[in-house]
Amino acid sequence: MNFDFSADTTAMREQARRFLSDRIAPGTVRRQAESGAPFDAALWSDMARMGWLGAAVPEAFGGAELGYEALCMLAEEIGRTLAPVPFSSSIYLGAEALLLFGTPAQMRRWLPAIADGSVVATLALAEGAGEPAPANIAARFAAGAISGRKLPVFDGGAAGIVVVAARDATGSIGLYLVERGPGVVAHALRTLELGGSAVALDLDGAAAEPLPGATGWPDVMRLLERAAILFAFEQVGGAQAALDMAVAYARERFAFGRPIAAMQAVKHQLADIYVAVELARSNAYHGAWALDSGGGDGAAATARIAATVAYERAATQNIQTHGGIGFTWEADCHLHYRRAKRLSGQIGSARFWRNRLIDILSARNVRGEPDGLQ
Amino acid sequence: MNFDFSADTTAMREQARRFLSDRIAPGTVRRQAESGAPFDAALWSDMARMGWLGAAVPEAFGGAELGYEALCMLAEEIGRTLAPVPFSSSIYLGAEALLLFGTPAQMRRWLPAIADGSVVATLALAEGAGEPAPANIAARFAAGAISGRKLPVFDGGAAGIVVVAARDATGSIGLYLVERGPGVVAHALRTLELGGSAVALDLDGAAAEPLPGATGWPDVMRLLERAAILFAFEQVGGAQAALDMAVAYARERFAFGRPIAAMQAVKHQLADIYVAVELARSNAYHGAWALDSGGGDGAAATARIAATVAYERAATQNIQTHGGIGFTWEADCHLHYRRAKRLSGQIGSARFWRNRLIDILSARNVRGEPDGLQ
Amino acid sequence: MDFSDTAEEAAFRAEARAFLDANAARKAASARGYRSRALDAQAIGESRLWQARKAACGFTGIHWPRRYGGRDGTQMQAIIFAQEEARYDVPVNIFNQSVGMAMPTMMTWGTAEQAGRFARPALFGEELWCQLFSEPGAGSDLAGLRTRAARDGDDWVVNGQKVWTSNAHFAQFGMLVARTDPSLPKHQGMTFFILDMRSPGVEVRQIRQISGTSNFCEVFLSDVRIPDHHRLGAIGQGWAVALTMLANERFVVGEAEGPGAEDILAFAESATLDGQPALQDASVREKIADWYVQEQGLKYTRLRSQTALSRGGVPGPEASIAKLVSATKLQQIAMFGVDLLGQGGAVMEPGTAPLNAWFQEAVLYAPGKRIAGGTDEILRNIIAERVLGMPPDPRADKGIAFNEIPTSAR
Amino acid sequence: MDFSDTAEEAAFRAEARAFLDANAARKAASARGYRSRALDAQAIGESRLWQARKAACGFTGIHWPRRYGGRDGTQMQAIIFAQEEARYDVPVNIFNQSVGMAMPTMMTWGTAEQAGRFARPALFGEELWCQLFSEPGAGSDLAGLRTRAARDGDDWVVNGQKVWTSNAHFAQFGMLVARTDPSLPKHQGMTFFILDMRSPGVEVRQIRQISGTSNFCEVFLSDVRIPDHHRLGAIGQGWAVALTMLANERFVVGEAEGPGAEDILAFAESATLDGQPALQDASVREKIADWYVQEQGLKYTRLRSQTALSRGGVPGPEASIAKLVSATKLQQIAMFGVDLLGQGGAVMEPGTAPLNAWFQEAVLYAPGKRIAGGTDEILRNIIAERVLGMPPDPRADKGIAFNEIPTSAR
Repeated sequence: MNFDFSADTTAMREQARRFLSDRIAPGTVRRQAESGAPFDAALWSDMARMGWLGAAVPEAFGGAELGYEALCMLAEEIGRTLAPVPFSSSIYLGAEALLLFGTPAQMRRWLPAIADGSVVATLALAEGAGEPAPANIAARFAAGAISGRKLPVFDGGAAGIVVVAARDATGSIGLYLVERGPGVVAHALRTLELGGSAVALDLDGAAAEPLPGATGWPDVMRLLERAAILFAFEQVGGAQAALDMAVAYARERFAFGRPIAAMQAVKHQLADIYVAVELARSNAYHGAWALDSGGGDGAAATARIAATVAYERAATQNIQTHGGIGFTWEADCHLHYRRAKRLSGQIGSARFWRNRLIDILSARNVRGEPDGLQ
Repeated sequence: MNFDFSADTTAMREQARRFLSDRIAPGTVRRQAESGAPFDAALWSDMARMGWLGAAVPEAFGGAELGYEALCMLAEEIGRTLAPVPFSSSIYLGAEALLLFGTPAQMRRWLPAIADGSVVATLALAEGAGEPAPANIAARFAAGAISGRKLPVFDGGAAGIVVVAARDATGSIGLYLVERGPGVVAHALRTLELGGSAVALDLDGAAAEPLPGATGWPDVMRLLERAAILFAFEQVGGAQAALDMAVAYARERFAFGRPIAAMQAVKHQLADIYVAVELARSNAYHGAWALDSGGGDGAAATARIAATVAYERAATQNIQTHGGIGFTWEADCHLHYRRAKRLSGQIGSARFWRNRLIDILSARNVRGEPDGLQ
Repeated sequence: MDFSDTAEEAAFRAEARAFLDANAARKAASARGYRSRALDAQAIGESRLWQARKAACGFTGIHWPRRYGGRDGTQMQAIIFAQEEARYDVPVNIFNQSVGMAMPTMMTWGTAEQAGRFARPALFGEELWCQLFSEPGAGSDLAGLRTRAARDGDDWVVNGQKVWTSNAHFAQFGMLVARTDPSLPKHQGMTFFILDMRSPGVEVRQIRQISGTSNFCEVFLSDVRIPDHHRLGAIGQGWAVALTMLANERFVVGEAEGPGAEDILAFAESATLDGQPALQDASVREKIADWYVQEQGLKYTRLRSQTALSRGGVPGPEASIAKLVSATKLQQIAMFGVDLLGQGGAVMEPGTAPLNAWFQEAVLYAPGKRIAGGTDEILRNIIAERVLGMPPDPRADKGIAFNEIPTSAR
Repeated sequence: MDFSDTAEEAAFRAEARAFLDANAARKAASARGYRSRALDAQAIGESRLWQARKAACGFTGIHWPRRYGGRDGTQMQAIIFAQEEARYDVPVNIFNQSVGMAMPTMMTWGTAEQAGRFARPALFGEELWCQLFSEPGAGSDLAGLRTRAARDGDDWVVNGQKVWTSNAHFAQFGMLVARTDPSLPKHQGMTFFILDMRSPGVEVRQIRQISGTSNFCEVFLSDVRIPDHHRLGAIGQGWAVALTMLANERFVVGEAEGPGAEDILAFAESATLDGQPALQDASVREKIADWYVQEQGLKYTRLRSQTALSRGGVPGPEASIAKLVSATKLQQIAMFGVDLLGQGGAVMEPGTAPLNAWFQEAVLYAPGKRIAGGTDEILRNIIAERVLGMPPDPRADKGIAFNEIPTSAR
């Protein structure tokens, strides 16, 4: 048994962490957001150069083919640093949709451009409030064109192509590729997150081609389940960073002649956060195994729930541990808090994934070890 | 505005507290339970002598007519001391059912006996698992007799008369008086509570007379709502006692050269319990006002939920604060823990009352101050 | 136990209502949703006018002595007026601290000249007061403050930095506590002053919060001169004066504002989950019921304490309970409101996010509510120590000279 | 990242399975519900026989050295055997402490004679060991123990009281830590001994727990004589020896047993709420999902740490996490199971209460799980200090003679 990342991935993690800590200092992310630019283009192209954007893309399509374990690790490191780039949109959602459902021609056309960073992709699933569900998809595809309103579309301001969920004439839900162009209008959208380029996307007869592999709602869920594991790693990375910030601050900050880290109230709250993060990390590891092996009934939902809860709690506690300074704009605590809340709802809230998990568990007719254990 | 108990009630509380603390020392309740006797008969008759059993019974029916405010106070003091007597069954449920729904003749026959302690009454509503609901009543009344199985019936081993919920030939649910006698078989029932005399009651053509005022399920709910407020006071009393025990122990118990009460982990947990108890007490006060005035939309559900949560939390925390000694039989911590859990389910769980509360709140078509505030 | 006014209370309530009806409009019933209330010049002007009107008619400083412009009324009357005023659409109140905290402290500790000079202008909204207590290194540990005041002839020369000061950028005066002898133990070397905010060397900067708004200021003090006749209380008595002011705070602070149980209930009635009204979801019901129960508990706790006050009691731990419970609940409700919106939860666009993005705005301002005015942790300590009689935390700073207390690991 | 055994692991697993198949029956699939397992003479006899059988075949003391009857195997092999054994219906294991804690400590600190004398009888189940550490005044603060051992010729004379000792009433030997010099600071004046439980002056009383069962004992020690050659480690080294034993505990303790997420899920599938399967209730679903997620998290945390162990790592904080999370979860699930039964929840009558009153029994034994073997609070301290590197609590008992440490407010 080996329930850990490979030596290769671990070595790559060290490089990635060094690279990101060189590039992202305290304040960097906030200033990037305040600049109004949709993302850090220089960082993005460096990531492309290192093969991160094509980590799970086969070499045949211009990828680095490092594998999903590597991609999970990168997601965690990006989550940790809040790197201001459209990684989740373009890679977990855009590239994954193409890999799962695209034709060879579509993959040849778009994956190299995603992997080299020249094109950003994203997913347009949501249409306002509501969990991912067929009932919440009104956008229509007919005669090569889509009409409808999609929001929020994260990184939509940066995206060159958008994978849009829509119904065809039979009512069946599919995924469609839409390029920026006529019939596509993006309205910038203020969100809880600081920065990024979320938009409301008005599609009015926008040219669209089907991703033919996606033949109904279960395929959309397949995409979301795979993405959920990658999001979980990003959330775990963020949660760990928030916990680390809180611990470091508590050790430095003195009150009543002692570091506040010596106070049980602070110690016990952070111990609880540590436990939540550690359980989330372990569940994410199981998710990584499932992503690679295709196994693991409920692994995605489990990883996603644990990570959502852990990140929200860690980010919230980090502010509280910082006290007054914690709720100021200049302290970076709120960046994690905002990101945590944005990630909570994207691709469905914890409530949505809990429901899915219970459905999966109660549908198991043969109980046993669903995770590949001997 | 006067949102406090009257001076009379406050004076009576002092007497009651003195009396009960003379009679109930640590260990008393546990030894009473271990003795196997259904209740402390001597204590019961002294309570009768002091007018407690007839506190809310009019003088015309042999009561002391002290009023509901006094009864609420007594419920709290009894909850505080875990007095091993069938007070809740006989008074909040038995006497209340007679007062609400009995004929003058029924009241003349039974209330004086309840008030002087010579007869214990109780309510037989539950039929095993399930919340209070018409669907959970299968017992049948026909031709002056009831058949069915009721459990748990608390204090059923001590009760001379039982108010039984059953359906008549039309399916309508009513309340019926059943005396111990032919067709009534009680099987002792082990429960979470230590002591008492809970039974399963097998009724096989047991002679029963209707309480004619109770003409359907809403009347049963009316009884439960009034009882819920009295139970809430009993729970608040218990919660306060558990909190007091925990605080006293924490101040006495030394570890690492200091009382454990000086440790933030202990302080903050008990502060949270204090807050829960205080909010429950305030909600119970509002319940007392509603009990007297008939007002207060949702007051019973609110008081009951707060009290259930507070007592369970306080009793659980009390064991935890005591550490090792806390989970031994000889320490009295478990008496509160057991009582709290028994009271949680009787007359419906917190879940049941939360649902009722939301129903009440969402049915309010005119929002406003439902509590009599100016 | 009843909710009726006594005859005297009823008479006062009628008087208050008459005043309010004559001078303000009732709130609209449907006022649900986020309202950003920027404290711009206009809002401040309206607030001053309303304060002056109330002062002229005897509806502020209700329990102040008459000689300072007050009514010599009761705490209960003050409560009744606040209850009634809350039903009207009146300007934002920026004089709470002046009237409820600063001036009562002045009346307790100040000379007759001081109180005589400052009370009326404060009451009539002519002079606004702020509180210069917290510092970057002294928040929860307020007595750890390091702002120095050194005697120089008839003046004191003050250097240091204060923070978390509400209204400092438009206040005329500040209640300032500073350290005058760092060689004494922590609580002994402080002295209290009245600071004219227009003095040279006073620099005020607004602090931007997570939510983007700026309710607080930093105040930098560089060689600021305060004449000795603006000292409040004796030299070295600063901590006692500060405690008086903090004790009065308990009359002033309330629950954290924001979406409450009734609001999320109304929202859940209209919102949809899996094609059903969200209010039919058992988990939604459970949470809303618990928040409602907490709110009712706070409300009746307040009424119990008002009853005690009306009988001459002193404020108990209710303010600590109210702040602890309401701030946590606010954050929970806000987070939950966002969760109910699923994939749309993150959207803050006013036209798109329900209730003018109330839940999202509250998500952003709730963390501050759990910190400002006493963190959750400090409130729990207060409850454990003052109510439950549990021992104080072990102190590393006890009985040693202030300037020998450790302040960093280095 | 994969779950497959290495070739060596697979070979060992096959060997273990062959042994188990030959000597025990597989567990029934449907084993859900409360089983009271009294430790009577028969159960103890069966436990001894099974221990002897495992010892004879090399499936206990797997990572012990061969010279003491062990296999010289790996931690991973011990884990694999435990995984496999858990699938079989084998007697209750009372030798965990003997084999996993007492003897490894003996091998670390004892003389060759001591280990040679005691290891094999322990391994073969001939001699059972118990741990005499906690005292009425020394639980979480174990180093506060006051049992005295005074030198008298070649013996030590021991007086005091131990508590929370599992199996003391049928153990042959105990690992005892006692204070030999109370004038030294707390951690310095202790010495460790091997106690023959049949010595005159040893009195064992069982402690009745809330649940009515008695898993622990009190042990009263009155002028008990221990020969000096039964001292383990040097005089004054007792705390270091005790820490070794406690470190080994991390290999031994597991999660709190009782109804888990899968159990409450199965129950909620069959139980009814308001006429619907309880599992359709959103609040029920939410809670069960969260418990399931916690359990999965614990499981994969264990696998991560086993991976680290298999690479020669040392146990980390997993045991503290597992105990903290599982005991709390157990209590929540038990309480919730009772709540789901509504008015019938309090009933414990085996024929009437579902699953042989599993939830009710668990309500009664869960509080002990949150205390015994390290309270929730101690575990959080351990995590904060050892993992997160936060400072220890301020100590009132540091650097002063043990007999001058305050032990009561009087």
